[in-house]
Amino acid sequence: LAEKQNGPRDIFKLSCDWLSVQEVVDAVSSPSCGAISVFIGTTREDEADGKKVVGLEYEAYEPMAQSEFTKLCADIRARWPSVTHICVYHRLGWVKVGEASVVMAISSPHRHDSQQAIQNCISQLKANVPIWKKEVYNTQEASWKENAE
Amino acid sequence: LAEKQNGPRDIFKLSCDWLSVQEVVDAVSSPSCGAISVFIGTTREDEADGKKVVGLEYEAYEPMAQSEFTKLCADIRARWPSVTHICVYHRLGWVKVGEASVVMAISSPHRHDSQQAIQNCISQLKANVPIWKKEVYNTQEASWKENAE
Amino acid sequence: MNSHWLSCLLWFWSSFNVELTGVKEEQTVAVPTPISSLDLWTLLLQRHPRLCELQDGVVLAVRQEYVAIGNQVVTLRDGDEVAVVPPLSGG
Amino acid sequence: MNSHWLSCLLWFWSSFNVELTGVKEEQTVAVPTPISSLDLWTLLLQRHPRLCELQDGVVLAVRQEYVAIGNQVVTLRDGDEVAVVPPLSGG
Repeated sequence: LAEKQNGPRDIFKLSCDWLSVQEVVDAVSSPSCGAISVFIGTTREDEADGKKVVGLEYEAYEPMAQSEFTKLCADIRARWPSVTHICVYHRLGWVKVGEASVVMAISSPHRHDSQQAIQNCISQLKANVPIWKKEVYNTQEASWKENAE
Repeated sequence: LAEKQNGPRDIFKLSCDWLSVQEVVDAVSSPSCGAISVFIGTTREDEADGKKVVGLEYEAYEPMAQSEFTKLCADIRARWPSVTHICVYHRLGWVKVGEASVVMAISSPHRHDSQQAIQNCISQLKANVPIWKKEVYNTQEASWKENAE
Repeated sequence: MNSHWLSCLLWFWSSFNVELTGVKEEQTVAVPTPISSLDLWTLLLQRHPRLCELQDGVVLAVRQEYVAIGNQVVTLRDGDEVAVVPPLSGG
Repeated sequence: MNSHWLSCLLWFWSSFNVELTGVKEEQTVAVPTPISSLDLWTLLLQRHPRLCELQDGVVLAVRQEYVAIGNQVVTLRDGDEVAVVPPLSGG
């Protein structure tokens, strides 16, 4: 059990509740790590064709999202072997403007590895993890989005 | 006043207390930003010549640290004009193994700017802001450190 | 061709699809196997013509693995999960 | 050379220096001006010989601006703040 607790952790959570940055940071903390890189994606106040975005509605193909996250972690660990813990929380359902839709943290002994890995992590998440968002406007209208990259 | 509150914020704090990641994140949050990048530097469990590091003792040339931070922010804003808010909290005094010595966050509308800026921010902080740390060992001994870069 | 028909669990995981097809899940779709992913997609389009609105960027997921729509041949087993995956927008 | 002596606030901001010099701040150091930063450093070494243990990587800060130790000429004003800055290790 002690070995399991001390080994590398890959933690993925889909949640309809407000995301705690501190909880994600705590999940990757380790006395062997001097660096924790964090990325927070929030719902931006935006306009499209004169309509104001009031929030986003997220949906996931949940079991596949988990398995794609597992692949993503394996890929990161292959590229940056010193990465220690990886934790990604993603919101589902309604996320209003200003709130976090995704909070991710990666720890490593030295900073460059966690910094490069976190950039890769959000890019891979956007490209491969089956999650979708719909922009909801102040006009009651909504439209599904597509990640540009 | 409203203009001041909505304008770009450069926040720097030297503190002897435990650093709250949430507080630093909140300081850079903005409805116009979809991305917040965070870096946390923690005291790593380490050994040197068979002695165990139990903590670090930080000290700063405080007024100059503030003025170097101001220059650092100007440099970041020149390179990444879309950077919105910058917040850096640095511990002083005793920081035991596992605790954060620095927490920094940068917000921007899109993620690449805040991600590149945060890497630059920690590099510049280490190179230019007059702060020093002393490693304290379980043998009661201590030695001043030097940033490698 | 050792082709035969079997039942697949057909999932419409995104509300894109739910809105287009009006269903989230179909239990009893008969599908020939082996089948190219393009033929599989064509078969889905016949059942749910409004899926053609998705067109660009749509892929399939068979047993929770992505399969691009094209010549790739997919061998299905009874009860396999097939999902229609429109362009992702997580993060 | 319009050189004259004046009083400078001499700071030893890092405990490196405090441990080496035994003082954190000296109020009444007389310094000629203009002076090269190397001559200024030499003058400090004469007052506090153990500062030579710092050697590599040490710079000065005059009025809270870094000045490399070398030929650069510094013009001091009465009451200016001069600090000895050993290699940084923040973060």
